[in-house]
Amino acid sequence: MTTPASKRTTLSRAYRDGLAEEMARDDRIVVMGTDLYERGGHWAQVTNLGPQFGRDRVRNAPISEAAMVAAGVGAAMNGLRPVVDLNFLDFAFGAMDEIVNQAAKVRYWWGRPVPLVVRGTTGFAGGGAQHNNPIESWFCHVPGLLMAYPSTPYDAKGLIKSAMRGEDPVIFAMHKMQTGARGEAGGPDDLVPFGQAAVRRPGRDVTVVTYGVMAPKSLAAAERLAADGIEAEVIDLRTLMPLDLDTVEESVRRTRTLVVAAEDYRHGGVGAEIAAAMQETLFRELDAPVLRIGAPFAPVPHSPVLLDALTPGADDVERLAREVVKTRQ
Amino acid sequence: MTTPASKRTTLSRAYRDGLAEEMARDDRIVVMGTDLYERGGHWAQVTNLGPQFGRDRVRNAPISEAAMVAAGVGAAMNGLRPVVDLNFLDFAFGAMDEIVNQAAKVRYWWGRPVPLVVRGTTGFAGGGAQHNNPIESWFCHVPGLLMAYPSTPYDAKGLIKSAMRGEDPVIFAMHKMQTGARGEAGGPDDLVPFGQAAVRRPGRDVTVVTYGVMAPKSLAAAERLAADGIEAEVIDLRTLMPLDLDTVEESVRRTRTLVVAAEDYRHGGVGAEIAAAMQETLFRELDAPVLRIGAPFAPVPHSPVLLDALTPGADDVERLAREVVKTRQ
Amino acid sequence: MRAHTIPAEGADAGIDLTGLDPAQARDWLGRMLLIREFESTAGPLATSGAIPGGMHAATGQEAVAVGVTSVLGPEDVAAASHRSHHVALAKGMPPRSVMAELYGKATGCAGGRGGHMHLADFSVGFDGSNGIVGAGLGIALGAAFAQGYRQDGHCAAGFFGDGGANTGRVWEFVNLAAAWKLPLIVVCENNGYAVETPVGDAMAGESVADRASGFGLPAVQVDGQDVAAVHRAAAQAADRARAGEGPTFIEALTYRHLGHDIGERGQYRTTEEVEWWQSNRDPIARMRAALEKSGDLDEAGFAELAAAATARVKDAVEYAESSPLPDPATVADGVTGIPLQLRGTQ
Amino acid sequence: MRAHTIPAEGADAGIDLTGLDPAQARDWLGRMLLIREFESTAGPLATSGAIPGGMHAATGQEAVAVGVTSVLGPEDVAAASHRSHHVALAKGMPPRSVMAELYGKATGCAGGRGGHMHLADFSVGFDGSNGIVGAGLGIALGAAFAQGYRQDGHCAAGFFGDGGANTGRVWEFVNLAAAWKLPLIVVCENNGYAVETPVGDAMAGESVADRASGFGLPAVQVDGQDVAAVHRAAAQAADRARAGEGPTFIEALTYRHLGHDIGERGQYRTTEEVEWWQSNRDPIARMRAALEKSGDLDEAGFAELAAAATARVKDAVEYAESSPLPDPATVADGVTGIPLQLRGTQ
Ligand SMILES: Cc1ncc(C[n+]2csc(CCOP(=O)(O)OP(=O)(O)O)c2C)c(N)n1
Ligand SMILES: Cc1ncc(C[n+]2csc(CCOP(=O)(O)OP(=O)(O)O)c2C)c(N)n1
Ligand SMILES: [Mg+2]
Ligand SMILES: [Mg+2]
Repeated sequence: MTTPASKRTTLSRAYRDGLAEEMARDDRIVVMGTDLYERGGHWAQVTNLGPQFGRDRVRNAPISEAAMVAAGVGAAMNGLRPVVDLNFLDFAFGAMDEIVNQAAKVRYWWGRPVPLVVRGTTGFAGGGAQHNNPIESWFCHVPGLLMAYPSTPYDAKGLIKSAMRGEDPVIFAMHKMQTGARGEAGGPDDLVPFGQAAVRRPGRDVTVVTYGVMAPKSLAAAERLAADGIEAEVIDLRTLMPLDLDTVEESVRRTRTLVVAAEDYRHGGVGAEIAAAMQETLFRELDAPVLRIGAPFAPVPHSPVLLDALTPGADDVERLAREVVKTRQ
Repeated sequence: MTTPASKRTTLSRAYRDGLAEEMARDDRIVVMGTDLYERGGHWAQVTNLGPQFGRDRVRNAPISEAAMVAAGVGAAMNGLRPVVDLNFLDFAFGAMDEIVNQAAKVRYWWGRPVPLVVRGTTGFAGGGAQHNNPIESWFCHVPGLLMAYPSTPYDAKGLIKSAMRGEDPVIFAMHKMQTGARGEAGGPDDLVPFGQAAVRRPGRDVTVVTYGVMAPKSLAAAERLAADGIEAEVIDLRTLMPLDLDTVEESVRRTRTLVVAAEDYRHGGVGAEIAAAMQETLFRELDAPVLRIGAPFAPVPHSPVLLDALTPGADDVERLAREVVKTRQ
Repeated sequence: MRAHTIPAEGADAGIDLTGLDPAQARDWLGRMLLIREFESTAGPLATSGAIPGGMHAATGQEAVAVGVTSVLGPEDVAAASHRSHHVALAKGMPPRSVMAELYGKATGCAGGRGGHMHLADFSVGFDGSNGIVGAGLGIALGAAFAQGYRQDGHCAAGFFGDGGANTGRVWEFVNLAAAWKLPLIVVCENNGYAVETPVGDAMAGESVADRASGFGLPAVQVDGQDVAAVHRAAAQAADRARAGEGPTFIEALTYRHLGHDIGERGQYRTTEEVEWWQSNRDPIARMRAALEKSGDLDEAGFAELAAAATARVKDAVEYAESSPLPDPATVADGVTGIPLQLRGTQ
Repeated sequence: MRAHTIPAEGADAGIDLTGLDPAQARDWLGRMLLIREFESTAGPLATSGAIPGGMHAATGQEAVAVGVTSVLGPEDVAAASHRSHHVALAKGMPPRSVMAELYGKATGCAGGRGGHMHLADFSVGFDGSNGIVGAGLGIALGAAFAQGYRQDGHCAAGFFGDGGANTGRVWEFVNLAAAWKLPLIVVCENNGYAVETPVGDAMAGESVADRASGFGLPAVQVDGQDVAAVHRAAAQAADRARAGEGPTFIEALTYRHLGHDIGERGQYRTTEEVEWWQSNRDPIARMRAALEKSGDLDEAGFAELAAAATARVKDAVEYAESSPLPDPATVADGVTGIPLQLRGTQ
């Protein structure tokens, strides 16, 4: 799939390159947010796009999330393709009406496309509870929104490119701890479609479905499991809406077991929907209950020892994968 | 459990009476929201409390949901027990940061109680997509919040009384179509604890777990099923956080089947967590997959024919209950 | 804030027609009559249940909508609030498509999905009513952003009420428009009440316009019951906008003749107050009187305008009533542009 | 909005001590020195990683915090922003508990759960820093609501920055406080920049205070580098508040000597500008000079204050470093007052 233009880069740089390529081919794309032009955003997600595209297209905004998103919605309804960059996805709390009651509903009422991207960095890291809220499941519960959560540079680039050519409002999440995640990125024509999960590693014994920062952690767990002869199939969802359950189902039909690995709170996360849907569809095929990995239910603490205790890791994936495999035997 | 003071009333009136009793015994309780004093709120939820308790305790507020909730949080941290009445729960979108990043986190950081109630009427009805967002699952995904969703006058009264004596921020939801729901209410000492589901109807064949407006619909379905000799056990959760899975588990151990009936979108609702948790706990005990009733994934439409098509009904409960019972046979 | 009550006795109710084209002025009167007739017809239909759900009538506020939209073309945009039939119709939406939407019919502007708070017609530049207080201004802000970005010489008008002037989002929108000099006309329809709350109970300060001026844009207060005055203020604002000079804030002092919503029976204002506004500051009666005084309209001419309004609304009702309902099977269609691959029909 | 740059040459940097008790003035100087020393010590510790996560130093803004809190007692409340070490310390929080919190230790004011943006100590009336721009003012609003309800004669001060003046929530809070005449002191620390965005790029209009006055409360601009001037403005505001006359808005013109956060290397302001403020408007140097000029402080007296500050901060670091880490097993404890009955530990 990768063209000759592929090169090793980081997730945030790949996102930026994808956005830059799209901006170059489509001048309806504008980016707005605080501290984008000079600083390149708080996560180096638009480094140098300011000088490259000018102040009209890379707009520093006042701290006013509701205004940015509203402006994005209205502009998207009127021929532009705006990217509202919130820096932290948490700041969407200040624009929730604009996202849920405006962006998401316009097409349903009037058939008018709202090609708007709201990008935010998210996931557990330092910075305390207000800057680390896991809210991807919220957006997946709002009809009218799409939700991307790439875990590799290739997907970050390919998904932002698809988002910029699509017609729907997209929440675009990138994990803090993956800002510098390295890997190949695709070329100008390597789009990643929404709603198509990637099988990162084939395996016959247990399916692990995951996304975001838990994707590499799940792969690490799979390596350790392989050392003991347990072959885990690791599926990276890449987008949470649409949610590619067909790929998951196909895999579970073979492995007859499923572990869902998310960093989000275990209680009520996207993993709950996946588990609920798979036990419905594959009740007779499952050899063990669908198990879920997710964080304990608490605000995200500052102290690194507490943060570590909250954050799911490769160990957890390994442990639950062993548990389902054992249940089966 | 009901004292001699019990009487037939409506859900909104029972809520009001519960609040009034608590206001009479505790002058730290204040209520604020738009159009409360004279109008009694948009859902008759505080009718006459204005004249009864005066303008200081029943405050008409400017349309500024963030300010109301922020004032509620700060006041709750400083000795009051405020009720912020949003009229429509949807208006919480304008106060989401204040709910999630402020109210929910204060105790975790500093051990400071935040005895705040944010009340809103919710659920599908006329009024269009912006006034009918099902968002109870959002609040259940935020550590630090409690969530009440009574379906009877007795519970509305008993739960608001518990909320007013508790220490935690509570989202208090009442369904539009149940505003006038009739039934008995308890007396001044009939508190309903959070986290304790009610078995509304015993049954041996299938467990139906539900809440809000789907509780009476599930009971109606149970009557129809009983006519065919299928005895459904109907459990009303009453609060969604805490979520009383013990009562559900105990029931499912007997019936060996479970249907979750919610009005909320089927995709990603509270039902997903219940299904996921129960298949984990009762994998070997279940005779059929846990099935879920919920709305199709679309904004809430205006036209009554569309609204009907979106809204789950007793028929749906009946159909899925029959399906699980048949699967077992 | 000053209560929104009866102006000093003897305040002049005359409308200054200087510089106006009589044909244009008559057209405005016709539009105001159309709105009045629409609300007078739809209201009882909503009360009787023929129109499902309630509605917010704009009766009394016609001049604000007609005056502001009088300076806008179809490529200029307007977006409005929960009380928006007047803006929708003034901006050029066909009464048929509005009425059919209220009825929840497939031929409504949103196919019956929206209802009275979710009207829109992009072909005439009406970007939507809005059920969320203040939110319509945000949509107009975005339209103005797109227009400013393209430098296409168009502009956008966003409407909200006095109650909206207490929401944070409105001031974020105003701030962004001013900071970025967007071609936006910010229109606050101050009708004195938000539901049952008088403006003075909810806001401190001099006036909404005064509050706005602190955000660095010109802010004026106009008599919202004088369509010519509203037109002049809007014309200045549109000129500024089209010239790239940025947004303008217009606070239009107006009054709703009817309740907040159909069926309201509040006691929050006196019958005298309502009657005073109806008798002394009715925007239609005033404009009619001015045109008759200037000799630009006679009884027959007025009757013709009124009859046209009546006919169009009658036609709209017939159209709506005879239109098909939407197909229930479509309820979850068209939520997004790509399929969502969801499982479980129910 | 006027850019936040160097005042006209020759503007007087002298501080007017009229009416001040010298002991009190020296106390303020001591507090400012404590804050300065705290930031100067903690900053490098954050850079080196001893303190995990970053921090926002308030170096240069000491006079705003000390001046405002100088009129507050322990039952009066303050709540602040992401940049709040100065307010926390000025309000009376022990440096130990602040430093230990930065270190993420169990002895920190939030047991290590909060971090530098989530400091609080209810025993001294500090109701919290806040990571969300503008949100601290909301907490103070609520405290003022409670105080006003009880009519207990106390008041609350809420701090936010110039960047916060663009958020809707700030104006909702101001509006509610003004409409309800709450005993609130609204303090905008205008340090000229929000991260790298100059105030003039983000806001149109005259000044933040001018903007505020449209909300119907007295609004003043003060020299935020002059602790006495801040004190006088705050004293007036507190008097108004305690007398039940409602809120006051104070825009304090100040400057942060360091970057937005530790480790920042932005190019958004010139070295000259930074140096000018450091050399000409340093709140500590100015107060020292004024007290020396008035004869209320000599070199030894200053050295004593400085040494006390140094000693307290040193002690705080030692305390923090020797304190235990929180127990990881407690990570999900105390989220709510009642048990949540959740399933699945992991
Ligand atoms: C954010 C939000 N809060 C509350 C409401 C409920 N509500 C609908 S209209 C209204 C009053 C609006 O008053 P105003 O802005 O003056 O407009 P008017 O009704 O007078 O035209 C309220 C409180 C809402 N729709 N949106
Ligand atoms: C609602 C929200 N949006 C954005 C941010 C990210 N952010 C943190 S501090 C800051 C700048 C704040 O500037 P100002 O209010 O002037 O305070 P200062 O840093 O100058 O003290 C920004 C944008 C945030 N914390 N909260
Ligand atoms: Mg109004
Ligand atoms: Mg600043």
